Amino acid sequence: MFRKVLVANRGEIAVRVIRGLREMEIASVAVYSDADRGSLAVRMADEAVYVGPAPSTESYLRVDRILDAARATNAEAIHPGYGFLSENADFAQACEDSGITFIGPSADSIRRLGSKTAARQLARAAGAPIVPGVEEAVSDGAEARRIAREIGFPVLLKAAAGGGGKGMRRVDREEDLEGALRDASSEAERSFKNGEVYIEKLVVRPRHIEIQVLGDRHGNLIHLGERECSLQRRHQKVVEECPSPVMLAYPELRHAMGAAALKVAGAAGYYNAGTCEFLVDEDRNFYFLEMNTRLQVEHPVTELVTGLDLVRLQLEIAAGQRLALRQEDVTWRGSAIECRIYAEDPDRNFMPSPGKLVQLREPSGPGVRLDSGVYPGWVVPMDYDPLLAKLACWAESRPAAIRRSLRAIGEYAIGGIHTNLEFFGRILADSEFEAGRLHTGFIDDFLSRTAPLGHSDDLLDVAAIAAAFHATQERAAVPAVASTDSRWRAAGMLELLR
Amino acid sequence: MFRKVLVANRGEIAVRVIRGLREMEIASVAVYSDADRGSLAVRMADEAVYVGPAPSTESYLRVDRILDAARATNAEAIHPGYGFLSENADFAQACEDSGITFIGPSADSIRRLGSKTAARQLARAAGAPIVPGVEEAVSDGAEARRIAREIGFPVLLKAAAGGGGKGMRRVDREEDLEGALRDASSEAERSFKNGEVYIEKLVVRPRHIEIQVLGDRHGNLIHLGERECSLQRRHQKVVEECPSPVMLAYPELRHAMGAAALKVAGAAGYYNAGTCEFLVDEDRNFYFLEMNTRLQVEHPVTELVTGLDLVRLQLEIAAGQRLALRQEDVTWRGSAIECRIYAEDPDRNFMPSPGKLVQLREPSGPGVRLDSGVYPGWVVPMDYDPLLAKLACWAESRPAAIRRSLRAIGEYAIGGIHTNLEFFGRILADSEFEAGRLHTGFIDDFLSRTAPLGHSDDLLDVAAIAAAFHATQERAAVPAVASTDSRWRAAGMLELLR
Amino acid sequence: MKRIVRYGGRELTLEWAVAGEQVVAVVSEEGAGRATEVSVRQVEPGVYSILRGARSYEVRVIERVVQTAGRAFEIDVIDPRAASARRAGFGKDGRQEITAPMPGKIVRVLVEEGATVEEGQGLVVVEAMKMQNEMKAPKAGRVIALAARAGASCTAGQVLVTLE
Amino acid sequence: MKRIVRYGGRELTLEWAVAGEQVVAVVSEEGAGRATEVSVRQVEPGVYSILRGARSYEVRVIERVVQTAGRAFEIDVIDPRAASARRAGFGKDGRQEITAPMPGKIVRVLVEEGATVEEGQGLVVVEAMKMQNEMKAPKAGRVIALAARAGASCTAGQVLVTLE
Repeated sequence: MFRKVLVANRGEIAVRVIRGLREMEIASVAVYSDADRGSLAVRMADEAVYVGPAPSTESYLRVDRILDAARATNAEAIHPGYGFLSENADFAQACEDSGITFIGPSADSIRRLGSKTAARQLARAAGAPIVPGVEEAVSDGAEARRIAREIGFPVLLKAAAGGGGKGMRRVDREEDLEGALRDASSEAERSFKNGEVYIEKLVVRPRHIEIQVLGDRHGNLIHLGERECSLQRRHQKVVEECPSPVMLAYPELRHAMGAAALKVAGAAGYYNAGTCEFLVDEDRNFYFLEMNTRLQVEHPVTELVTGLDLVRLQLEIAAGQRLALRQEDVTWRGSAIECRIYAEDPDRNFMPSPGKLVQLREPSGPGVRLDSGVYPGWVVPMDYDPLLAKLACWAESRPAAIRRSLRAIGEYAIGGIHTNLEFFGRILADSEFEAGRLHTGFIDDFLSRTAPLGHSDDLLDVAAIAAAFHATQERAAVPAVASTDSRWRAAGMLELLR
Repeated sequence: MFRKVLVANRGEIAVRVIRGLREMEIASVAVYSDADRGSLAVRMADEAVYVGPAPSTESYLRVDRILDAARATNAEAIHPGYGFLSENADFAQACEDSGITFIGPSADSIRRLGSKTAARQLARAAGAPIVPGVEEAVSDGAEARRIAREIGFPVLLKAAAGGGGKGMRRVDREEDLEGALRDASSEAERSFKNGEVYIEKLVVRPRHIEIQVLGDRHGNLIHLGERECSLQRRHQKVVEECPSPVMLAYPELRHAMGAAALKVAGAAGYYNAGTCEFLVDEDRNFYFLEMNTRLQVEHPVTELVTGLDLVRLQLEIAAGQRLALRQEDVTWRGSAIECRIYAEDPDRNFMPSPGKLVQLREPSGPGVRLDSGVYPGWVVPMDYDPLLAKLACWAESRPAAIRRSLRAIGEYAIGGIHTNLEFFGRILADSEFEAGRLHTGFIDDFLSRTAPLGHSDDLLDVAAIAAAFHATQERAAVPAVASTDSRWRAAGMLELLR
Repeated sequence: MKRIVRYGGRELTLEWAVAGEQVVAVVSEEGAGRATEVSVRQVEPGVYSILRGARSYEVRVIERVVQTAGRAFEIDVIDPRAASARRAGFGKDGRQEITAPMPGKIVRVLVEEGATVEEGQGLVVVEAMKMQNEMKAPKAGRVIALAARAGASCTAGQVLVTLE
Repeated sequence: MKRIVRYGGRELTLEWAVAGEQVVAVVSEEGAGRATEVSVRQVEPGVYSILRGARSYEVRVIERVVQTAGRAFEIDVIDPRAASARRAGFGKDGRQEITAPMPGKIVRVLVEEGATVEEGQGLVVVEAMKMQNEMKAPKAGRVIALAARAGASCTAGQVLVTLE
């Protein structure tokens, strides 16, 4: 096994990997930009190396500086996390070329799966169903119009090299096509240094369900079941769960989709942890969308339900070990739900809300797992994605996991910036959600059919008293220690004031 | 199911129960003494009622005030937690008499099991093996001497009504007997309002292993396997785990001890969650010690490994529901270890260390469960037991659970008072512990055969620089934001100083 | 102690007396007043444990934002003597200011000063945390001031474009 | 900046210069000095992230207690100008003071003033957090002062009994 590993990432996933390394008694090396000198990852890692200014193009996306940092610290391998360089084939190649193990699939697998268009061709050839659409990247508006007319609106524009909804646009009317194409392409260019965009048919009210696969370098390949990720906003996942409610009703679907995922992974000669994303329509037909060739943001729900440690498995695979696990060893116990806590303002169209995290109280206790990248006083930079933490709750059943999540959200307090915490409180209490009637349009529907939480005057009074008290605190000091009788003393004054 | 439940306890267990209630959508009522007005339990509960001054005899042990609080808030049931009134048969009776459900066994079961002497008679009659000794409470020194001579030194003095090592004394020499008897009896009187003490043979190098049982009010009774609690100091448990290392080697022992536990519980007409404690000698003979007729402090390790929620099961049982669970449904997955974080100073013979908790950073992430009763700024009162929190870590195997615990302990920081955190870091890294060679004298052995962690001058320099920096901070301010180039600027000065 | 409290459109007058940590307060709104007694304990900086009868509330206050029971209130507390000062508001003339919704970077400016724009036409694209947001014209009009330059960073609320 | 740092029996002299968050320090002990360069960032009150080369340390300071890498150091930082003042120590005469090891309650006093005691004889029983601790005589002698009363509470370090 490796003695030292560099983590080429930041935020909660860097912390997750550092924790995994420590549990394997492997030394960890963090990298940091100017914005992250005081980050939790830097605080927790055994070593930390500066890699440049805040913009990721000058730091976390700089292959040369990451490799220099690995050489300078004698790291034997690099864990890329997700995003940044994690799906960059050239980076994977550069690592191998400089004798550093890339903790991921082969550069070749990444190339064959990295572009969605190529991936869909591969999937179709391997016998996995795909969404009707066109697999060649489109450049000019004229071609786009022709294709869109062919498959019919609504259509979806997607960055060929993309992920996480970046460079993605839904287009309902032909007149919007050109502008959307321009935006998507430039966003894709900016995010992935690849402006290629393609067009596909939009499946109506689909579920987004993905299959976690795991393969070693000796050709052993298994799947760890599904994650339902239908709750999305701007094509960004917000809530993920395992099992999927639809699989609870139709267990055989897990095996059918698992088999399809293994076909794709097998055809790509895949090893490491990877994820095949599918759309599932209301008749439970499923269509392969793409394969993410790295650890998935939402991997904790799979870990909670299967009892496996994906980061450790990644490291064992990268070190050349054989999978000890066979498909029949994989079991699913209970139900897990993950909420992605973002620095954004639900009351202002989910605008990003970077800034100083003045107060923080994190939930804990039975069944609660928090993967957080922040701490009280941390200044959330505006340079990176707004994910602060992932709250993943496990319980024996889906209803219990929902109530546990609500309990944990109630304990969770973040002050100083806006977050979507309260929004999760509303979503998870929703009867449609509890019924498991999920689809990728769920959140937009939810926002249109529900109103923000109301409140009683009693609650307002309490809030007002606290605010007034806080404002005048210096003068009307609150005693640090309770005075026993004060509890009864004030009674009289009540009369006085009436 | 109940609509509102009062929690007649404080600290981490009050928080644990309040969390469980919230997850069942049951309103929670906390009670608090003067020392606990600002406690986490009061902050988290839906309601909170004052029950008196800090000393527990004037608050948490006051049956009348607890019942008044329940009536005043229309609570339908009372969860007693552990300690305080949890094993007080009269309290259980008083609850039922005032039409409030006691979330525990019947007053009759408590009476039959509450006194260890009675419990051992019951166990023997039921066919469970017990430790050689005398079952009548001894009062005067003469009688004690006679009995001790009979069964031979070393002997153990135990409070008949006791628990948690209170009123317990090991006596190796006859001349110490009288003094020990006096202390044990007065401590028992103080702790349990019952000075009865009895004498038993001391089993040499025993393991302390207990079996979790669960019974409903309809005669269904199952066991949830064992917890090994051999790591104790002053008869106070410090580390608990499930499975026991000895059961990993001899699985059949779990079933043999489980069967014995069910005999005892069955003979007592037991319902609710309960725990039968056994001593296990080096030949794996086991002896019933006592039955704890309430939720056990260390219940989290059982919850982590079985995937069950003991608090919820207690509530369902108290509400009269039938156990849906059959013995064959109970499965054990992976391994869990709990560390009890105490406010005590390992460098000064584990003296209690109450006071203000100035800094707090709690661990989280994969496999980490923290049941904490504290928060930053909380003043740990000197009036109650020193348990701050329970750190329970789960992993696929015992070695992985140990390394995960060490990782979590490394993340855990408590400042302002002394704790045994660092001590756990040493214990869990110990090769004897890893080998699972545990017995109730393990910690004393460990302390005598190991030395505190040393440190390099490098580490001292870093500590010294931080201390000096902190002391002079006002003047030499540390910039809140990094200055990019400063990283290179200071190089020259190094020369200057050489 | 007496303070005026503004929340949403509402204005409450708060009068209270303190004994130990017991607070007796009268909240009056449009003449009608309700008396209430609570126990207030500051448990952490800006965090208050409030007991009203048996009911337990945890309330977090950071500047104007008050969080409790899963809700967030934006509350202004005003000393009666200074009350008048805070009455200011934006006088609505024909002008329309388009402000940055968040701190971030201006990635693209789609109009020029003096240009006339349609309602809904894109004006400026701001990016923060990898999220692009296109500021659209709320109404048709003419760009009379353009404070946005591509590549420049902006603060939340900064005026980028003024329409007339 | 210059400070004297005392830890255990050791005395270090610390001299350092600051540039941004870079700190260049010379630690000298008994003449021998070692130079070191670190980056210091205060991340939370009393919590410092220190990088020495690539090595990352998290250091927590509360008064005299410094925690890092799972170890706790008790360190005194002294301004050279005030150094002499801190040199005080306890002159050991025949007397022996028995002090309370922790804040708590005195539950039992086992001796009287003027009584002569054996080595190891119980003097006072102190209880805190439900834990009883019997203070024993470290040597044989006579009780010349008894400050302990049963039922009274005591602070850590408070003198309970003086032997001679």
